[in-house]
Amino acid sequence: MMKISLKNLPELYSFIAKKNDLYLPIFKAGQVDFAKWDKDAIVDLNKLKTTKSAKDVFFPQSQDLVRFEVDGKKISIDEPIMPTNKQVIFGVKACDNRSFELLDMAFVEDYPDTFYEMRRANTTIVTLACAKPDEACFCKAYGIDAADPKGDVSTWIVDGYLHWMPNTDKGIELTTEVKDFFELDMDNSAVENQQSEIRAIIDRLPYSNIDLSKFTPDKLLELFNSPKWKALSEACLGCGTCTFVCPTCQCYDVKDFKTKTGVQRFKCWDSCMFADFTKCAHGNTRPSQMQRYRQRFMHKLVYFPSNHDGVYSCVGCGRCVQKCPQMLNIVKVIKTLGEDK
Amino acid sequence: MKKIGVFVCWCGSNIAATVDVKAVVEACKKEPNVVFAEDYQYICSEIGQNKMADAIRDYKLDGVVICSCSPRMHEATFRKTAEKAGLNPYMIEVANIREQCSWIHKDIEEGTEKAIVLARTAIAKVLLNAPLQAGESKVTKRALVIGGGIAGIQSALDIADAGFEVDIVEKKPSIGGKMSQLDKTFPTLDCSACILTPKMVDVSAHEKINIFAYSEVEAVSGFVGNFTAKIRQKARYVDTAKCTGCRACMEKCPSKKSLNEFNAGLDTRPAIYIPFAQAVPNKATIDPNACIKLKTGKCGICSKVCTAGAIDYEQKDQIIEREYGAIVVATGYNIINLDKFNELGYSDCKDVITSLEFERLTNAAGPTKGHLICPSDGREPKKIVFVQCVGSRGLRPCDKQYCSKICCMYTAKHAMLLREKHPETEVYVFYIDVRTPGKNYDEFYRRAVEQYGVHYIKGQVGKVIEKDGHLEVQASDLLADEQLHIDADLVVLAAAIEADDTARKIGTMLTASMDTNDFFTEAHAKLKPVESPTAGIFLSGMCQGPKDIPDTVAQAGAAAVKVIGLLSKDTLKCNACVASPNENMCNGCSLCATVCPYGAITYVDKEFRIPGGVQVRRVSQVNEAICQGCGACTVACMSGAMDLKGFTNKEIMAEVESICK
Amino acid sequence: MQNLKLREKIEEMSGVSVLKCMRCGKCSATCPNYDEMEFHPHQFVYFVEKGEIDKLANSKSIYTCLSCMACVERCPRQVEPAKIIEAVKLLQIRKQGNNHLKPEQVSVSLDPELPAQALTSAFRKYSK
Amino acid sequence: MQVENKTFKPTIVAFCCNWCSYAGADLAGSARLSYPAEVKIIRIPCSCRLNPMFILKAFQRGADGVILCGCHPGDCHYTTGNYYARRRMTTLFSMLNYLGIEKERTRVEWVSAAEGAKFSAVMNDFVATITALGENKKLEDLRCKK
Amino acid sequence: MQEIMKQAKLKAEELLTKGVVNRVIGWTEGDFSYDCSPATFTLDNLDKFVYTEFCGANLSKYLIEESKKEGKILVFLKPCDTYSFNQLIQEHRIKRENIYVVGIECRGKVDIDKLRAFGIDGVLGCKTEGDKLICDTIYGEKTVDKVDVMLEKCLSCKGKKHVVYDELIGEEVVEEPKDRFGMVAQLEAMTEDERYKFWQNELSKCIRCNACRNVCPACSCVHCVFDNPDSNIASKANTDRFEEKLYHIIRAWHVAGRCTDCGECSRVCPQGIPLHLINRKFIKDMNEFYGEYQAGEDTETKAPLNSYTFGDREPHEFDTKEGK
Repeated sequence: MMKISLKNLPELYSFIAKKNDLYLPIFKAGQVDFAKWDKDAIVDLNKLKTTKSAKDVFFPQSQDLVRFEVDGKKISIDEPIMPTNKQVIFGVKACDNRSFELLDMAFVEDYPDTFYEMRRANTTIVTLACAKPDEACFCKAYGIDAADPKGDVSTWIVDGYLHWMPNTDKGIELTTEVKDFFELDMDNSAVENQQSEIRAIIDRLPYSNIDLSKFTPDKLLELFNSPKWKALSEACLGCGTCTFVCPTCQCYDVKDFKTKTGVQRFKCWDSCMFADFTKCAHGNTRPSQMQRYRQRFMHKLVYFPSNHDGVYSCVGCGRCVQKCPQMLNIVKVIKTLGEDK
Repeated sequence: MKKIGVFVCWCGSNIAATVDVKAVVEACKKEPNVVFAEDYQYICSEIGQNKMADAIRDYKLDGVVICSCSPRMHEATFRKTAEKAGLNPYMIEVANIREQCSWIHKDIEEGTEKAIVLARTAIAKVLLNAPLQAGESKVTKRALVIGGGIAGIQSALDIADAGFEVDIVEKKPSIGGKMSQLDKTFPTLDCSACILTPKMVDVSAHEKINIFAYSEVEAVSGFVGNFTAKIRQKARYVDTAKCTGCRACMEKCPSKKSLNEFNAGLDTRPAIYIPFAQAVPNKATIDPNACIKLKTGKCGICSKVCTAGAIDYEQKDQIIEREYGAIVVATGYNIINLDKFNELGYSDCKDVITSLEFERLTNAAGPTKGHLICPSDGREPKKIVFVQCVGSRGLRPCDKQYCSKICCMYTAKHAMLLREKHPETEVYVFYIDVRTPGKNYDEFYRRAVEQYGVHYIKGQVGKVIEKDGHLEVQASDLLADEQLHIDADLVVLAAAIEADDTARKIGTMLTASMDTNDFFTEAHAKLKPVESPTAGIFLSGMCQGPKDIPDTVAQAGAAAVKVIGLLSKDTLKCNACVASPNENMCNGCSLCATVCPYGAITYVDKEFRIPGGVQVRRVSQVNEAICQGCGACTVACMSGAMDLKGFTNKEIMAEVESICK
Repeated sequence: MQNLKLREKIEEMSGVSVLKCMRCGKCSATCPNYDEMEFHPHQFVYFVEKGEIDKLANSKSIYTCLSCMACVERCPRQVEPAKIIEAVKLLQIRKQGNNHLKPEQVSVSLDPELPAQALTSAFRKYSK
Repeated sequence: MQVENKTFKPTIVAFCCNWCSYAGADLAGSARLSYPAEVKIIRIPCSCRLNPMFILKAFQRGADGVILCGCHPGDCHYTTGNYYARRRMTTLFSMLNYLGIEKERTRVEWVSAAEGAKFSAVMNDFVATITALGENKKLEDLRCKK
Repeated sequence: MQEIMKQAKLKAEELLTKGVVNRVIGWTEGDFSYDCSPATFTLDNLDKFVYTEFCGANLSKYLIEESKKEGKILVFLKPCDTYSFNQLIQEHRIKRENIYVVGIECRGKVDIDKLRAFGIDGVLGCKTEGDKLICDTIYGEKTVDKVDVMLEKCLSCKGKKHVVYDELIGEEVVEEPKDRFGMVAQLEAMTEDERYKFWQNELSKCIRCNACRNVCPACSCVHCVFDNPDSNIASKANTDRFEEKLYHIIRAWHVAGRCTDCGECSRVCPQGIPLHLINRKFIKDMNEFYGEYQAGEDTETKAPLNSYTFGDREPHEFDTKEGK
């Protein structure tokens, strides 16, 4: 293990940014979100949860695909610009780090998304342990250890130092490049102490032990037809807040924008909560907000696990718990539907 | 795929001199959807039109763009041609490459480049154009005339003579208006009553004319061909069916102190009255503000003397609702209040009078039986001063900015008549300009000067003060460059005229536009002088602006012809470019209706199928016969449910995109 | 003797437009000191319009105006002759650098009904 | 900067009401009162037809200035259209300026059918103002740049 | 607050029992004090009804759908919510005859995000004592002044008067209306470029979740232009920074003169964009240009943009403090 004094971090950032696009939790107009670092950026590693998750780095909110150029009656196609830059994302928490694995299931397995795949391959993930989990965290319910985040590199901030430990080949490669900034750290006790502190807090958290046992593929119809959905969803505004802050939501829409000289085709995040989600010629597949609400949570808790060996499409980050305008969230769904009644 | 044809006009050298028309044609050919493009010297010519019709047929065109002069010039021509060739006329777009391109740019390159952009923009629009069909609405064959003065009488008679029903609404107890108060009329000096009263009798006898006297229009709704008016018939407290007009009640009425409006307040009348001898209808009316019975419950003398039993103290206002196809506004005028002109002493000196009062003082049926006397003490005036332009042509708040038009002539008339009847009187007329355009008008004025010896003095009166029973008039004589001090017996002020005070209310009711002076605005100052911009509303007489009797009668006749033209149609073709709501998106919020100047938008509750059932929603509907297509509603509409045919959001945005390419 | 530059100057100083005048003569008809003036209010307006300002400036009329503002009050066209007279007078005073009229020279045959305020304001302009 | 401005040809979208200003523009043409070719006119029935979305669309597409011309207040063919347009544009322009958009980029002028000279003068002035102001950078859509 | 909540619950129970209404819309309890949600109640679940300092949500918009249903519904409206209610009545969006309005006392609501920004993390529950808010957190008990963590909309409260109700619960506290336009005026005083930078910074955070639109009682279109491909301005993401501005300008424009300044847009924005500053600019301008107007104060007065006077100011007469 190695360590670096927190005050030396800007130099480290600067060095990494020379060869990579460096993404960090950056403070901007009151909010902290992962963004590309530059020397004027205000980095906030203490922020437990960025407003949006870290998925932007691989799956940005909008991604240009092809561009058609129309000249009179002639049409030509411009090849898309591929994301070939090397990237480092720094400060990812355990929950977000797990979300990448879930996104891989959608974007890499079966039908790869080249943009995603390329970004994923080009990126080294530096994770950071959560020193101060909060009341909405329930990563433990999904077996995630916030104290040992296991990215390409794992880090911990203890007593003014960032402790650094590579886990993978990519991590070792990055470590080799930056090793001059670090001092060797032979004593693991500081990190271990913090880890046990974190685990102790997490054990106390109210949502850490929510019961997911009811959400199994064989209960699909029972859950789907539950009368409780109506009351659960009645306050839902149909906005996309939960979806857009969620690290595992992966739906997107493909749209065309008419440029001056042709058409720019792009894909952008979509939300199953939106009234026009998957709208086709005949109308909406899910015309009521209750149906849309049910879809989101059924997908996360039943459909996705059915297709992916029982893995839930939720990492317990708690963003939706804290950000829903009307305070609806997945935990309320799990608790209400999970009740024996 | 839509097939578009483009024509580029040379307009001789008008366009071809600064726009390379061949280059425009070539550029248009490259545009998607364009299957045909050609240039020609004059597309508006018969040959040009034939070429266009041929191309529409040969190439089975879905839309045509013509790059030529302003659409205000030939759009109608091109549309007609398109229609003849079997293409919906609204599938035509005109790119204005003359007025807005070739005529203002000198550089060929610049002109050509802009012409191509304009052509491309028109192509972009025509691609989105939809064929439009103008709707039709039926016409109610009855006209409403608001105002029963000479203007209203003339319009009503002309319309009725053509065989259409006419209702006249007059707020006073009798029709006749201002003209009935006049003594003689210029320039022929016939007696006003002698020429007016036969017309009033004609009106009352005409089987197609219905008079609502002592009535006011309360509300008007609807649109051209289909107006509905609410008329309030005020309580006369006299059953007009029974009243014989014998005037016995007037004699016996104990309350005789009311100012007589007909004599310009120079004498008094009883509380129950018939305003003048030839009144139509010749029926009594009780003035509720003066009647003792109505005010205190005691009296009832008129009821006792009325042998016909016509008096009815319990009578109430009645509201009558009638439908009309056209409305003639003939609300007339008043003279302005002279309280603000204290330098001329009107409020302080009894012997300073207005011209209208002078008319009554010289009229044989007036308060003095036509004997001209000073109102203060009854002496015969020896020296009389007329002042013109009082309150006209000024910029102060109390002034009217316009020329009242009739004062020069009636002042000459007054002066002339005075000198004729009383050659011993000295008559001075103070003028700024003497304006006498009109047949035999200047001759008339010259006669006053040359034959009758009226002293016309170029200058104005500065002040009038009463001194020892006389009026001291201080004035300037600009040509002699001296200040005059005239010791006069009577001063007559030619007060400015103004629109009647009810005009604004009626204008608002009719949504007919008015100018800042409350005169009704004509649809076009030169080419549509008797129509209001609001379809189906016509203007007659002074309500449109100052004018004398011949002009009024001429305009009244013209308005009548327009009404007849309208009423003789069974149906009307509506504007095709009207607002149209998409009810699937309509919120029913009423914002569009609040900005509609025509009241064209109404709401209905409508059933819509939604997943799992039926929902009732309030949605807007546009009456295409009323909508004039301004588009105010389209911007007030949040959801974009309201759009304007012919100028849709998409079409305009396509134009924007094309220009900014 | 047209002097349009001077006319502009007068218009600027007085803040009125002489072209608004419709030549009704109401100013002169109103003027209480008409007989004492060589040029009368309407002529001030007219001569300024023609640019013949020297004529006015050299006349004693600029001092005989009482500044009673009757013409201003009565003018239907907002030409306000008294302001023009005042402007011509100021032009002249500025040119001369001082007043050439002594208080005693001021006409004594004033209208007895003239408000004292007008008289005082007239004296204030003439002396000092 | 100077050199840049010389070559900079702004794109100007002028919305003209059919009854007054479009006719005024025609009159400017008939009287050969020139104004820069950068001005392109879109005919709308009335100034009240102008939806703020059209203005934003124009800026998105790369317009450097947008001007609305309508009948003088009181002269609207539809009696009240320009009164609504006036309120709408006043508040909208104030908002655009509040968001930092140069207030010179948007303008409303009342041009009657008789005011060909005014139309030409207004357009000359507007183009000069926009040329001096330079390219519209604050409300551009980069996807519309080539 | 406890007392008001008890009264409200009793009132709901009474009206439900009497059959005056067949359901109630209010707020239901969550797991932590701050996470109460709007919900409908019958006698079966009325025990979950709460009314606390976290009930900031404006319930009037739900009535668009609720009032179409069978039977009468009881709604609890805070003073500021009643303006939205009136505005919806004026626009014929809700059926008044199907609604029983109980005006409920409000002394300002708390913003959980402000609490967190104050450094109070892991909030498990809160209670008020006087002016203080006492928070039980996983890191121990913490106390703050309530005024420091109130919602923006409460810090600039229009007043505690209900403009419409069938019945009132609690008091209508009389207090001075607070200055709502201070920040707008500060922005106006900046230069164009400073303002541009400010808004660029704020609006670039927008993730286009549509929460501001969907929560807004004035944004009640059956089909929003931004969801309608035919509108030519529809889009799902702020693919270009132009889109951010387009979205927020048009959104504010569409509610201009109809926005009651209920503050919900700013409350729900997950990115903390001060959206009220855009809406309030329109309100401030219209007040200054066309006379004071408060949307929703009554159900008749025409909004400034839907009326006019002959002598209105010209478009470029608006006051920009800054010279160029």
